[in-house]
Parts: sequence; C-alpha cells; structure tokens
Amino acid sequence: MTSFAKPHINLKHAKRNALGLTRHDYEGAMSTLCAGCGHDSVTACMAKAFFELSIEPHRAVKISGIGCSSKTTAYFLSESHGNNTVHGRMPSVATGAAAANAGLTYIGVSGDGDSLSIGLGQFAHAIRRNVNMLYMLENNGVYGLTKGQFSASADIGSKSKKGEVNLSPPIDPVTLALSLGATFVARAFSGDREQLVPLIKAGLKHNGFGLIDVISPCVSFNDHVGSTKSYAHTYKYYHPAVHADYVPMSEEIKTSYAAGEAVPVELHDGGSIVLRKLDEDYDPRDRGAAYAQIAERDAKGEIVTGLLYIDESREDMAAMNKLTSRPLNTFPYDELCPGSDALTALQKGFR
Amino acid sequence: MTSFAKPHINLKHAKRNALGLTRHDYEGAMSTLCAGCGHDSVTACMAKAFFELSIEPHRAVKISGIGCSSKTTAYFLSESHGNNTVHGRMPSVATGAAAANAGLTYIGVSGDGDSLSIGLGQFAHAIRRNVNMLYMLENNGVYGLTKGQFSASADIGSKSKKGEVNLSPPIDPVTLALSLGATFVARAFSGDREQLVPLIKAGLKHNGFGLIDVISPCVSFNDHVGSTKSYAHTYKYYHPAVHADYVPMSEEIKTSYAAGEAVPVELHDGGSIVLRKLDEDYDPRDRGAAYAQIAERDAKGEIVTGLLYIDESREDMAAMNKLTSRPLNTFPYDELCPGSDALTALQKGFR
Amino acid sequence: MSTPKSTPGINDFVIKLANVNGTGSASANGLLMKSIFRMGVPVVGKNVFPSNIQGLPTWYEIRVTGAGYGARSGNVDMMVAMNANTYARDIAELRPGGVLIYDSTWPRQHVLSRTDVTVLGVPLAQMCNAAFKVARSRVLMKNMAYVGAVAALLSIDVEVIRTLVREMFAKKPKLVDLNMQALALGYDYAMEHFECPLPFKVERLNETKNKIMIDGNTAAGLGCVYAGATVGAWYPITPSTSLMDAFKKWCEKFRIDPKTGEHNYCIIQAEDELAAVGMVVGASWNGARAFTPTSGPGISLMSEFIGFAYYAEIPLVLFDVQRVGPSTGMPTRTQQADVQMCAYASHGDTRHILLFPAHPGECFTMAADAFDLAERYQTPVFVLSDIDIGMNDWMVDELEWDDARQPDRGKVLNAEQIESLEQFHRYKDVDGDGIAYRTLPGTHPKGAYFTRGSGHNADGNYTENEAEYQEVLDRLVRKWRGAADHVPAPIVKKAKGGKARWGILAYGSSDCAVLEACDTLAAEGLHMDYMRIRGFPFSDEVSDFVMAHDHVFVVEQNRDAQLRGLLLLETQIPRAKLLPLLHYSGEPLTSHFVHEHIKDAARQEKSA
Amino acid sequence: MSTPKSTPGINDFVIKLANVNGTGSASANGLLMKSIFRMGVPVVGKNVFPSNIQGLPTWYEIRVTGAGYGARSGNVDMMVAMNANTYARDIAELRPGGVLIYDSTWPRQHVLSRTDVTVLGVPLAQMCNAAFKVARSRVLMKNMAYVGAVAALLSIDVEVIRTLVREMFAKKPKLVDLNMQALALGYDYAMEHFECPLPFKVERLNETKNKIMIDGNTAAGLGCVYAGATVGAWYPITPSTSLMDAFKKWCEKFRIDPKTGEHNYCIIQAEDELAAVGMVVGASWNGARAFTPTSGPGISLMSEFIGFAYYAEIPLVLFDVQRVGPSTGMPTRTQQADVQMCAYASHGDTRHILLFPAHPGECFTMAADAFDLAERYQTPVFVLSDIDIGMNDWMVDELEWDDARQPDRGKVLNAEQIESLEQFHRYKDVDGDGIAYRTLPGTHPKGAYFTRGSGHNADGNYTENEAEYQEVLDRLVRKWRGAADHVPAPIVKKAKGGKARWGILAYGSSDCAVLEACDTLAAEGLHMDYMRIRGFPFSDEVSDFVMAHDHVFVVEQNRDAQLRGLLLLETQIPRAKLLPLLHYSGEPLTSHFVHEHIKDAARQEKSA
Ligand SMILES: Cc1ncc(C[n+]2csc(CCOP(=O)(O)OP(=O)(O)O)c2C)c(N)n1
Ligand SMILES: Cc1ncc(C[n+]2csc(CCOP(=O)(O)OP(=O)(O)O)c2C)c(N)n1
Ligand code: SF4
Ligand code: SF4
Ligand SMILES: [Mg+2]
Ligand SMILES: [Mg+2]
Repeated sequence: MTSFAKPHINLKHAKRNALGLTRHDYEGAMSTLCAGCGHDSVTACMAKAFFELSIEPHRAVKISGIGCSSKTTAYFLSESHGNNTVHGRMPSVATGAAAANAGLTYIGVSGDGDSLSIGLGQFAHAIRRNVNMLYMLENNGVYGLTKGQFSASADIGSKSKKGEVNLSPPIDPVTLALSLGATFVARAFSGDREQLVPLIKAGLKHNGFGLIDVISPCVSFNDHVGSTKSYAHTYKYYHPAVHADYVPMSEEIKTSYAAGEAVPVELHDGGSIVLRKLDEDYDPRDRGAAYAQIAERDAKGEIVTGLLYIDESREDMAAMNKLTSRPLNTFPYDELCPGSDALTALQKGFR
Repeated sequence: MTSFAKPHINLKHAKRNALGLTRHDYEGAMSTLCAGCGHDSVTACMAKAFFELSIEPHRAVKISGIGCSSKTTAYFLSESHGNNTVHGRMPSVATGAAAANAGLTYIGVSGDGDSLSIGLGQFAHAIRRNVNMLYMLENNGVYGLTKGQFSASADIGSKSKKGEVNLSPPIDPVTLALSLGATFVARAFSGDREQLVPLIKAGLKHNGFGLIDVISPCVSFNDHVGSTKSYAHTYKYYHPAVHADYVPMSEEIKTSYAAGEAVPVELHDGGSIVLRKLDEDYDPRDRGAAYAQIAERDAKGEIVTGLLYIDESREDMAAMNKLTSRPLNTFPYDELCPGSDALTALQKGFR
Repeated sequence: MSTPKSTPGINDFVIKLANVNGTGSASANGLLMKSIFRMGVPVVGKNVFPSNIQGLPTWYEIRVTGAGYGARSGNVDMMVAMNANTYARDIAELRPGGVLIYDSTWPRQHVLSRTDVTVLGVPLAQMCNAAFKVARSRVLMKNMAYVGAVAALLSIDVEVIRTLVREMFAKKPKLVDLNMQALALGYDYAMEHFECPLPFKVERLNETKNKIMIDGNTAAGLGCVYAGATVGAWYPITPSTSLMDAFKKWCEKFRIDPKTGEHNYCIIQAEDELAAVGMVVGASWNGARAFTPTSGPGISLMSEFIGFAYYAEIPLVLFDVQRVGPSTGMPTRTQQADVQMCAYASHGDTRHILLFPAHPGECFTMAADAFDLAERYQTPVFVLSDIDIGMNDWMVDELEWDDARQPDRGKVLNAEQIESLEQFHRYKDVDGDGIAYRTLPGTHPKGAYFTRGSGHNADGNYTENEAEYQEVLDRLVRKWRGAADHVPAPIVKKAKGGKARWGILAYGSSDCAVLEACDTLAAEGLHMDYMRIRGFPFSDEVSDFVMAHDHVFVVEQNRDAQLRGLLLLETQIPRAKLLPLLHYSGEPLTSHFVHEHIKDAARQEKSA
Repeated sequence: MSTPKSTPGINDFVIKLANVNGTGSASANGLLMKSIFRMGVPVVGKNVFPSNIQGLPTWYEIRVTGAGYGARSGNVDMMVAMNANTYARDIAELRPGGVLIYDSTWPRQHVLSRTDVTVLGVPLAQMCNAAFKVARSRVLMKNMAYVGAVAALLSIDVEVIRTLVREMFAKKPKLVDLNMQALALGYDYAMEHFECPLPFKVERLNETKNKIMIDGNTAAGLGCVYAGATVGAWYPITPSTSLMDAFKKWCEKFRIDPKTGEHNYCIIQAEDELAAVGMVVGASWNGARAFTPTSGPGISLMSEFIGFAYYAEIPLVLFDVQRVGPSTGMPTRTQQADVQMCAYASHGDTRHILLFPAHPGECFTMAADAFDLAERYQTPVFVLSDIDIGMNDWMVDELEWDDARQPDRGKVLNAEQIESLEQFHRYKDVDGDGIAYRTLPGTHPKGAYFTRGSGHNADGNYTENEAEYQEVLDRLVRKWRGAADHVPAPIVKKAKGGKARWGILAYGSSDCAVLEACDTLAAEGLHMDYMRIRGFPFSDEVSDFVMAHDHVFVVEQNRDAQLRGLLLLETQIPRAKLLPLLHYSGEPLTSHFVHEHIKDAARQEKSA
C-alpha cells in the first residue's frame, strides 16, 4: 500500500555502503500493518541486510502472495520491482521469473497461511527445484489478514483468541523443507534482529532455495496467553543453535576457528557463510541428524533457531536446466530464431 | 472403464466369508490397464482384503483422482459406490464424504502424480485432519496415463525410458506423512501380496488416516534398466521391516509374543493389529526413530517396507469435530431445523 | 453528474462518519444506527472499510429515512470527520448547508476550507484524555463521545443508546461505565456549546416494528441451518468469512446435543478453495446437504470441480459474496461482476443455476431454496450475494419460517425403491424431465454406481461413444432449462397509472436504489415498470416483461453488463431493447445514480 | 441423417482401420498414409484413440482425396477390421459396396453379417506366427502385413513404403528387415488371392509437392521457437503434451550452445496447472517470452491467475488444445467447447484475446502472432487449437518464415528511455490507445514499480478510490477493443457467381469440412459465402459479413453455440441472422454433416 509516501531524507553523515547508498535507500512505502506487528521487524531486517550486502535495489526482485506478510514487499526496497501476486502462488511466479533472468536477486515473502495451506504444493516444489531465491516465511500461526483463523502451522493445543484449541498437528516448514531436500533451512524470530539480519544475508548469498521460517507474532490475533506463536511464548522458548553470517570474498576470514566452534561454508560467489555453533552437538551439515534434533526439541516445546541446515553442493534450478548464464530475457532475437533456411531444411522430415 | 463386463460366476464350492460371500463378490469390472501393470496386483489385494474382512461391499466407498492408478477403483468391489473425481483432489472429496457419513468404509486410491504434485496440498491436509480412510498411493515414479513423464517420487539419478536422468530430490510419501503427523504409515510392494493383503486389512481397520505407499511398477513407461521404480529394482532392494496383520476381536490373540518380537496394537473396534518385527531394532511406535531409520536406509537405496508407523491414540476427524455417531446424511429434517418459534426468539437479538 | 438536490429534514438525512480503521469506530457507529432504529425510524447503514487491519481510512454512512427507503441516497448532510488523512475529501463531500463535526483538540486547516457548511468542533481527544487513563480507552472512547455529541444534535433518545450500551457490554460491566461516561462527555459538550437539536433530526416513529437489522451473511448462515445443511467447508476469504462464522454460531446454538455434546454438523476449514469445493462435492454426493461460502477468487479456483459436479450431477450449493474484481481487486468493496463466470463456470459446455438475493431477508430464504434446487436438479447452485448485502446491517422484515416446509431432496431412491428395481440406471431420463434418479452410498448393493467426470452413458458406464455421450449432454440442457420456472420468480412493480413505455430490470443489491429511483422519477412524471430478477435460467416472464416495453434499463454493478449478456445469450430479446445502466465503482449503488441516468436518457430521447 | 452418396473412385475414397490400442497400429497406419502422400496424392488422416494405454478400441481413418479436401468426408469405403471387440460396429459403418478386410486366421461370425460388401480375409496372425518368433513381433508385424495387403489392393507403390520403413527404423536396422518381411507377407497374399487392384485405388499425382504432413502441436511448438519464446511451463495433459514435447525437441536442435552445452531456453514441468501459469506469469513479467500449453481442465485451474495477468497487465500465451468436456469428458476426442470460458476467464470483469488456428500451418504462424499480441497488449492471449488439429497429421503448405520479421515486444522502456523520464507511471494511457508502458525488473532504478492484482491507479499505486479504480478498468476495455483489428483477419471465400443470400461462419478445425460442403452445395446450386473467423475480439468485418446476408450458419463443435454467443455479446448482429450448426460428438467434423444440415435448412425454407 504505497498510498502513503514516507518522507525520504538522507542524513548527511548517514553510514554509506559500498555503493554509496544509505539505509534510507533500502526503505519502502510506509507500512500499513498493525503497530507492533512482527512482520514490520522482519521488513526492517530485510532492508538492513540488503544495505549491508550493497545490493543495487533495482537488481533485486520481490515477489509475494496474499496476506499481511505478503504486503510487506511494498515496505522495503522501493527501487526494486515488486510483484504481489495471488494467494499461495508466489513460488511459481518466482520460479518463472528466475528462469527468465537468473542474474537478479529474488526474494519471496509469504505467510504461514500462504505457504502451508493453499500454497503448500508450490512451496514444496520450489524447494525440490532448488530455485535460487530467498524465501521468507513470516510465520504467526494464524491468518492475519482474514482476521485470525488458525493456520496450518498452529501447534496442537495452541489457543485462538476466541479460546478455541487447535487439535490438528502443525506443518512445520523447517522439518518439511528438510524432508523435501532443501539446501538452506533456517528458523528465526522477528524479535531477534541480531540473529536475523546475518541469516538473511547468508540466505541471499546461498546458491539455491534459502528458507527462513521466521516466527513473527501477530499482535492483533495471535499474541495472547495460550498461543504458542505469541511474542512472549516465542521469546521464552526460542533457542539459537547455530549462528550464521555471510563473509564476502574480499574479506579474508581472519580467525581460524577451533574445531566444532565455527565453520566457513564456501559459496558460489567466492564468499563464505560462517557457521558458529551455539549448540556444540548440533550439526547443520547432516540432514538426518538435523531433522532428528529439531523434531526432538520441537516435541519438548523448544524452538530451535539459526541456520539449521546448509548444503552448497547441490545444483540450483538454473544449473539443473543447464541454463546459459546470460539472462533469457535479454537474448537478441536473431540468436533465438532459427530462420527460414533452417525451416526449409527441417521440413524435409515432414514429407 | 466398465464398458467390458467381466463374467461373474460363483463356483459352487468357492470359499465363503462370514457374510457368505465369495471372492467373486468383491471383484469389479475388467481392468483396462496394461497387461502386467503393478496396479492390477494391488487391485487384487484390495479385493482379497475386503473379502477376508467380510465387509459388505455396499458399505464401502471408493474414491480416486485421475491416472491409471485412479482408474482401478472400477476394478474391484462392483457393489460399492465409486467416485472417480478430478486430478489430485480425491482427498477433499473423501473428507467431505466421511463428514457426511462416518459409518462407511472409505478407500482412496491415487497415484504418485495425483498425490505428490497437483494433489500434494490435499494429501498433506487429509493427513493433518486424520480423516478415517485407507489411502492407497500406487507409486510408480511416473505419470502412467499421460505416458511416462517423471513424477515427484522419481529418485535422483533414476532414468526415464527416453534416457533422461532425474535431478530433483524425490518426495517420499512415507517420510512426508511422518513429518505431517500421520497415524498409520506403511510402505509395500505390489509384487508381495503376502505382505500387502494384511497391511490393507490393518489400514482399513485403523481408526484414522491409513497410508499405504505401494511401489507398483509401470510396465509401459518405467520398468526399464536404470529406473529405481522398476519391478526388478524394487524386488532387489525392498526390505520388509515390520509385518502387520489385523486380528478381529472375536479371534483371541493366542500366542503370547516374546518381547520385541510381536506386539498387538489395540483398535477402536476391539480388534488388534499385530505387529511382527522382522527388523529387531525397528520401532514402529516411535515417530522420530522411524523417520530416522527410514531416511538412513533410503539414502542407502534400501526400500524399507511394512507398517512403518502406527499411533492409535490420536482422534480422527470425526472425533476432533465431536461428530455424532449417527450419519449426518440420514438425520431426519425435524432434528436439523430449529423451527419457527426458535426463529422468532432469536430475532430479538436483531433489534 | 450533479449532486442530489433534496434538503435534509426530520427523519430524512444522511450522517457519514470518517474514521481510521482499527480504532473501534464500527461498533460505535452501528450503535448510533441501531438507536435510531429503536426509535422506530427506518435506517440504512453502509460500512465502507479497507482491506487492512489497522490504520487505513474507513467510512460509515447512516441514512435516516422515515419513508423507509433501503438504498444510499447519494447525499451527505452531516460529516463526522475523524480521520486527518481524509479530511480534505470528506469535507468536500458534504452538501452545501451541511454540518461538519470534527475533533477540535488540534487546529485543523481543512475545516476552514468551506464557508458553506456549519463547522462544529468538539475537543474529543482532549476530553477523553482528561477522563480516561488507559491509552487504548482514550482512543476507543472518542467514538462514544462523538456518538453522544451526534445524539444531542439530532435529538436521539440517549436512554435508547444507554440501553444498547448495556446490552452490548452485558458481559463486561466495567466497559458499560466507561462508555456511559464517554457518551455523556460528548452529549453534554454539544448541549452546552451548540444549538441542539439541528433543523434535521430524528423524531420517534413506529415504522420498525416488525423489522430486524441483520446482515446478509448472518441471514444466509441461518438459512443454511434452517435448510438442514450439515456440512460446511470453506477457506477464509473476505467478504464471505462471516457467513461461515454465522453458520457455526447457529449450529453451536441449535445443533449440539446438550447431553452428549455431540455435533450434528461438521464445519471444515479447508486448506484452500479447491479443497473446500471438493469437500462439498464429497458430502453432497454422500447425501448430506453441504455448502461452501466464498468470493470471486474462490470461484475461479473451484471452476474445475464445478464442471465435475455439473457433469457427474452432484448437488452443490455455493455462496459467492461478490467483491470488486478482477483478481484481488478491492476485496472490501462491492460489485456484481461474477455473474457471467458463475453462469457458465468451467470448461466445456456447462450452465448453472443462479439465485440473486436482494437483501438479507432473501439471503435467508434463498439459502434454503438453493439446497432444494441443488438436490432437485442435482447440479451446482450459486447464491450470488455481495459485500453490501453480506456485510452491512440491513433493516428487513422479520424472518419467517413455515414449519410445514419440508426439504426437497429430489429424486433419491431409498433401499426399498432400489430393491424393487430390475436394474438401476444412474443417468436415465425416466420421467422425461431430464432429471435422473440417484442413490446414496451405503443404501443398497443394487444401488451402487460409479460416478465419473469422464464420458458416461445413461447407465453411468464409461463411454467414448458419440451417441451415448451426446444423449447425456443433451439431457443436461433439458434439465437445466426445466429449472427456469422453479427458481424464485421475478418480482414486478408496475408503474402507477397504467402502462409504462419504459422498464427497468435489476437484481441483487441494486433493488432498493431502483425502487427509490422509480418513486422519484414517477414524482417527476416519468413512470417506469420495474422487474427484479431473482434467478437464472430466466423464466418466460422475463422476456415478456421486456418485450412489453420500448426500452428496458438493465441496472448492474459491473463494467461489462454481465446480466444483460445472459439475457442476450439465453432469451430472444432484441439487443436494442436492453439499455445497460452500469455502476462499478465499488461503493453501494445510490438511488441518485439510477435516477439521474434514467432522467438523462429520457431527456435525450425527448430532444432527439 | 442419411449416409453420403458419392461412390469411391481413383484417388477418392476412405480407408478406416479399426485396431486395439497399444498394438503398434498407429505407426503402421501413419506410414500407409504417408506413402500415399509421397505418391503425390493428397490425404487426410484422423487418429481416433481412447484414453488408455493398452487394450481399448482405436481407429485410424485415411481419406485419399485427389481433389485435395482437408476434412473427413463421412464415408468409409474400405474397413480394415482388426479389433474383435468392435467388429459389429465397424462392419456396420462400411458403405454398401465397400470392402472389408479382416484377419481370417479365426472364423468370424460378424463378417458374414453383410452381403452387400466385399469381404476379404487375410490370415494375418497365422502368417505372422509362422514367420516371427518373438511374441511382441508377432503382434506388431500384423500391422505391417495388413499394410502390405492394402498396398496391393490399392496399388500403392511398395517401393515408397519400403523407403519409409527404412527411414523410420534408420536407427534400428534389425527392425527394417522384420518389417519388410511382414509387408511382403501381406502384399504377396493379396496379390495371390485377390483381384488387385480394386476399382478404387491410388494413382500417382503431383499434388503434394510443396506440402508437408505435420500435426498442429508440433507446428505450434516450432512456432514458439521461431517466435523467440524462451520459457515454457506446463503440466502434462492430453492432448497438449506433445506441444511441449515438440518445443523441447526443437530447442534441443536449435538452442543448445554446441560448445558449452548451455541452453538458451528453460522448460519447466510444473507440479500442476496453477503453478504452470504462475511460472509463465513470472517469466513474462520478467521480460521473457513464455507460454503454457494445456487443455480445458488446465484452463479452469488457471482461471485465477489469468484474471491476475489481465488486471496487472502481464503478457501470457496459453495454448488450449481443446478436448471433449465437461470435466474429464472424453480426453482423446475433439471439441471446441472452451471458447466462451477462454474469452472471459476469471472472476470480475475480464475479457481476453483469442486466436483460432484452422490447421497446423496456422498453429505455426499464430503461435508467433500470439506472442506479439500478448506483448503488444500486455494481456493473456489464447491459441484455441483442438485435438483434431493438434494431434493428427495434416497435409498443409510448407511452412514459411520471413527473416525480416521482428518480434513486437510492445511498449517496453529500456534503460535510456527510463532515464529520460521525469517519472514512470506504469498504468497511464500516454498514447491514447489504452496501452501503457512497462518496464522490466533490473533495468533501471527509476523503472521500478509494484505489480499487484489489487486495486491500483494509473501510477500503479494501491487504491481503494472509486475514480482511480475505474480509470484503469475503463482503459482495459479500450485496450482490448483495440486488438480487434490486430488479431488475424477473417478469411472470406465468396460464392462463385455473385452475391449469395446465405453465409457460413466457422473457425478452427471446422474449416475444411465447411470448404468442401460449400463446393458440394454449390454443385447442387446452393451458393454460400463463407467467412472463417481467426481472432477475437471481432473486427467490424465480421458484422459486415453477417449483415450482408439473410442468414448465416455458425458452424461449431460444441453444444452451446459458444462462438455464436460471443457474436451476440460483442457485436450488434441481430440474433435471428445467426443459425447455429452444432456438432459435438467428439469425432472430427465431416463435410457431409455440414452439407446435409444446410441442404435440409434450404429445403425447409423452400417448403415453408
Ligand atoms: C484464493 C484466495 N483465497 C482466500 C483469500 C483470502 N486471504 C487473504 S490473506 C489470507 C491468509 C493470509 O495468512 P498468512 O499467509 O498467514 O498471512 P498473515 O496475514 O498471517 O501474515 C487469506 C485466506 C485470498 N486472498 N485468495
Ligand atoms: C487438471 C488435470 N491436469 C492434468 C491431467 C492429466 N493427467 C491425467 S493422469 C495424470 C498423471 C497420473 O499420474 P499418476 O497419478 O502417477 O498415475 P499413474 O497413471 O502413474 O498410475 C495427468 C497429469 C488431468 N487429468 N487433469
Ligand atoms: S493482523 Fe496480525 S499479521 Fe496482520 S498486520 Fe496486524 S499484527 Fe500483523
Ligand atoms: S501405463 Fe503404466 S501405470 Fe498405466 S496401466 Fe500401463 S503399466 Fe499401468
Ligand atoms: Mg499468518
Ligand atoms: Mg504414477
């Protein structure tokens, strides 16, 4: 909702990134979400991460579905193209866009309703295809925009604002993604920007589908006592297991890490994601173990966060399709059309 | 395709079940599938299981999507109502049907294309709701009816008939169902009727959503060398881990099992499913452990089969909805309509 | 277009309240409206809200109409301007001579921009900040405070408001006092500072005696309960959500066994609309009365299943509470732009039954009719409501129910009937009316058949044979045509004083505006006959009505004249007779709009 | 209806081959047809196959037509009856005096049922069992054996067949010998036992010189390559699957860098049609030429996204290879019953551009046109083919490509153009043609805008304002109307000898049958003008054509006269002028059907 313009004033001494841009250059229209909504915190983290990575805003593309969360693509990076599509089907639009031009940075923003009910199929299949994008799932356990129905991520026993108790087992995006072969799986909390900003940077730099499931409380419909997605509940039970940050190629990784303490994962672009284990026995490189650990702690009500799994070895969609590195949307026509002679020649086979 | 009637002749001395019916009474129209198709074996097992359980055919309901697998509902239980719906959306129709009358036995038949691509969302959410039905997923790794495209269950590295190699990670119905909280999860092979028939019986008697993922080779499009869903490959690598059979209440469980060898799981109707562990260390009562074991062996190319997980404690959809035990579709109208006096009374609130 | 001309008077004026979404204004405004209703004076209320939870502009319009009209008039006589972001536009909308009320806590430039209106400042924030401690109360109580001021200005009986407050907060007595206090703040301030009441004001009448105030979704949900519906499946979408909320509420009241706590209904929140309609297909096929409420995007997603139900002949009741399209459009604004889609939804040759309720009263009755028709014709039936009907409180006649009414379950064979048959043929036209007999699963072994969306013959068997396929397809049209005389019949209001040359056709929420426009036009000497269409396929009456006039205006709330399109496709009416009169801004239609357009057309004809 | 009367003759007869699905007959039958084509004699081939992989009945019809007609005639002069399950029906279909060929290995009751046809038994199974060892060969080789027999009876040049066999099995030389042997078996048997050739037979001509035999899906896939499409997303569905198979094949031929192996195309098998169309939306929005092939059920599922693309103004190319509806219907049979759905797909006020290719040649050209139109008008464009065009091999003129042709990418601003703008307004009608300028992501910071399916104004900003909303919606209709003169123009074939009183309108795969019927009718003294419609919205030419005639028959392959419906909705043509002539059995239309209906109508008019 860009109907209210946010005044855009760059402070003279504001910090500038490698492109000479300030934080303000990464902002968007004024948010129309409820005051205090977790999604607004996530939006701020997005802007910060892009700023710190010095990504040119117009070389980024924001795609979303429908929901309060999906609206937020309008509230950061006003110089990026945005596409606020239809409910639950952002992944397919992002997939098509990424096919057309693999040279831009793709961010998908969605909600738990958008991704886990109507959009479950597309979410799962974008993971399978390993589309090169950052997928932010702003998870509040409810349908915010339609006023508070349970979503599929609501936990068993969690209470709605009206007092109803959810009985169906939740779909956990993290374990689901792991079981579908996802290559970058993280969980975070909108209330912890120190953790989230570096995760976003790592996700943006990961080559393939990067999922960040952010618990992002809905203050209007799911922030009451009895809700397991409330701010208070999440604050109490979330547990950072693995910290991750992106280190560009230019910055040499200076420290040499003690074994089991921090590990650099080398990226496509020469940079690295540095993993710092806060839980010694958590291994974000072993899918099976990660799954088991998360499942076990989930069962105890603990919310394990951080970069829970990473695999830089798998090909992304572009590579699996042997896509040329030149964007398909800029190919000159004469390289695409085989021409009349070829047409004459091939028709010999039709006689 | 019931256009070809199968001659229906009961042999005089044919074995009869408790209802006095013979195997023939559980058959359907002549199959129009390819000779040798795995799905026909599954169909035969279905008929046998119903016969052995002495279920009245007209008290069973068969629902399916679209695909060769989905056609098979016409080929057994000709005295049951069948509903061959639209592609991928059998689960919702089954859910609605079960809501209308919880007193019948519901069987859903689907394929890997039907369930894991277009139908993934419905499949997952029927599991979450724990709809009381048996869900047969006849899994051949391809789209049979549309002539051999890869389905989402195709393994990485599996080859198509034309020689293409699949690169995307498979969606495994078993691990997916486990991660979604399914209460009865089995895997089987159409080539092993000894294992499948008892599993079907157990699944039919389970109170809730019973998934049987049957590897059921497509002889026309996915039975070649290089395919991991071919008959030969499956035969070689499938491994029965847990055998399960249904024992009705009337039949006392005679043997007393040595610890760790066989365990009866008590059912709603008073009968039991008796689990016999062929793998000593496999525990079909521990979701996390089951998941980890299957994932580990899958990774090695081993196809673990049998009743891989069971949980009789969870409420099914009817119970979660506090549904009356009387079928909703037979309620007399005067019990449903509050009448004119109530209408007058309630309208006081609208002034 | 010119603005309306009539001046406000006793029991004849419009109050518009401009608020910020999420500040609790809607309930205060509703209370204001209801207090007038309780004074026996007819009211029309329209809540125009944004697709947002908090912060965007929202408006509430209350028309006080002693004459009992049901539409917006198009006037604004009093504006309560509570939203700084929309001041300019709100003030501009006020008619010359109108009254502007604003919060004078802060100086406001805009209020000075017009000299032709009376500006009344009330220091609402200041008073509330002084009186209340909690921040949230300070915001909320401003609403009650302006209600008090308005009550004083319009001489609304404060005791009536107080009673309403007590009822509203019956379960939260603390809130009663707070609200009473706020009410008094505004009331007293107005009495003290302004000359109360204004020349236009409320005076007790006795015109709301057998009336209720209800929204269409609540009424439709209630209608489903009375119809005996037992299964409801849905996916949340504005503006249909409250229909299922209502069904749930009534079921909880009437359908839970007090002893066992068991439910004789089942409501399923589906994972999406594809699943919601699939659940209805499953439940209906299995013999329950089942339905799904949704809006345009939902119908688009349901299209494939709708075609399946049409071809496999499964009853289906769908409520499309229409909102502004295309695509996400304006999800909290009103339109009638799904008519054509619903009439022919799905690929292949398909045609469906549509019902067009004009107000919440008909949402109740047509909900019940829809189930009868769906089961009688074994086919999808759409109830095409819209956000104006569905989500606004309308004053309507008290709902009635005939206890002798029995549901029409259509041609369903019971066990005995099946037993007596030689053989059961699912799709055979036994009675010559195009409607075949059906059986329900579980009834009898001989009644089993195989339902399919693929080619089938009269026996229900698979076929790829031309003649067999066509036999079924041809019967389906015959069956559908047969419904023309069984959908609710059109309602005709003849012009007074004999034969009118011109007519009007309208449907759904356009009704009240047209009725009023007819009166206004008649007063100006332009007499029009008016027919309101209530169902599709059209009965012959519709063509007869049009043919009896030189021209007929077809009033619709969409851009593409969609119902006129159905008339072109399905009747023999010459195109030139049907003049489209289209309104598609998203705001509920005003009588003024209809009146002006027809007057213009008349003027042009005369001058031509 | 009576059966056709003309008797077969040299290069003028129909062979029908009745087979069992999955026995390899289709390629043998295709080869038979192609051999006639290579002899310079025009042919028409129709493959009627079941929705099944193995076992159900299938038919192949080859019309030999020296006159070069393109449709089925409606006759059967020779029946090769290879399917015991359909004997009765197949034999009945043969015209009196026709020739029946059957496998005389086993005695067959049915072949004796008619005395008015010549019955020729060939012991195919017996000969093949004797000659071949492998079971599968025995089955497959029966097909080549009957090809040999037919060749002898019709004096088809065996050397031509042998060349074709060699080409067909170029990569599997072992199979060449087997097939040659089988061919000889049948040929020799026939030469020995029957009087060869028959009175009706093939004689070399020179009428296929600049012709090719191609199916529409292959041609459309090729057209996408020539149009410069780079992204194709799809979900498998009969009968559109082979379109994407073809695109893939041509891309592999032309679009892989021989050095690096890199692809400059991307084909994505989506998880369903909802995703397939979403991918096309994403790719097109991002500036690639993208498309999706599908059939009716797919369009139903795509409806919501189609409305999004319409309203957000995103180019979209959709191929709907139509099959028989409603629902799953008869998925391997042909129909034109998605016309109305495609014209108005999605909720709210929406209208789209349609193209109607009549044969594979136009599938090629219109594929290219579709991308130009979609990008020019920034909207969904549907190419409405059908299974008859899409999956049958048609004889058409050699395809041509003008190397000077450049794609029309529409109004896309490049970086320089954006740089020079004061400000970019996404949805502003700068040029007065209703078409706004668009920008592509990544081009320039000033070109960034926010695409949405929710209410937006000319700047692309979110709005719930009535006037702003309407401005965009009104422009959309103007834009759409503007396309009327840019879709492929109708083609008119005037009756010989001046003004005809009656006309015919048709489109798509009905064309050839109508062309032939016109000739036949003319020969009988009934002269008709014929217009073939090739695009929607309709240009004025269409109305002018109809208005110039007393009556116009609208020939369609659907039950509900869907194109006639579009004419009623979108033109001023009086209803009575448009006489529906409908065929919807699922079999490709015959010239006989059209001829008979119009003749009857003429007779009735005379007698009336
Ligand atoms: C096809 C369709 N169905 C339903 C809706 C209504 N709808 C809008 S947002 C939403 C749920 C959003 O939930 P979530 O994705 O969790 O976002 P949140 O608002 O909680 O951030 C729904 C159901 C829609 N827009 N489109
Ligand atoms: C909406 C829709 N899209 C596509 C199809 C085409 N289709 C029919 S069956 C099928 C795949 C079936 O695969 P699977 O479920 O694995 O069944 P199998 O034939 O392998 O047993 C597809 C894509 C369809 N019928 N409907
Ligand atoms: S309703 Fe909830 S999710 Fe939506 S903006 Fe408000 S707080 Fe955020
Ligand atoms: S195509 Fe494959 S799945 Fe289908 S019937 Fe044949 S063998 Fe079975
Ligand atoms: Mg949410
Ligand atoms: Mg399959």
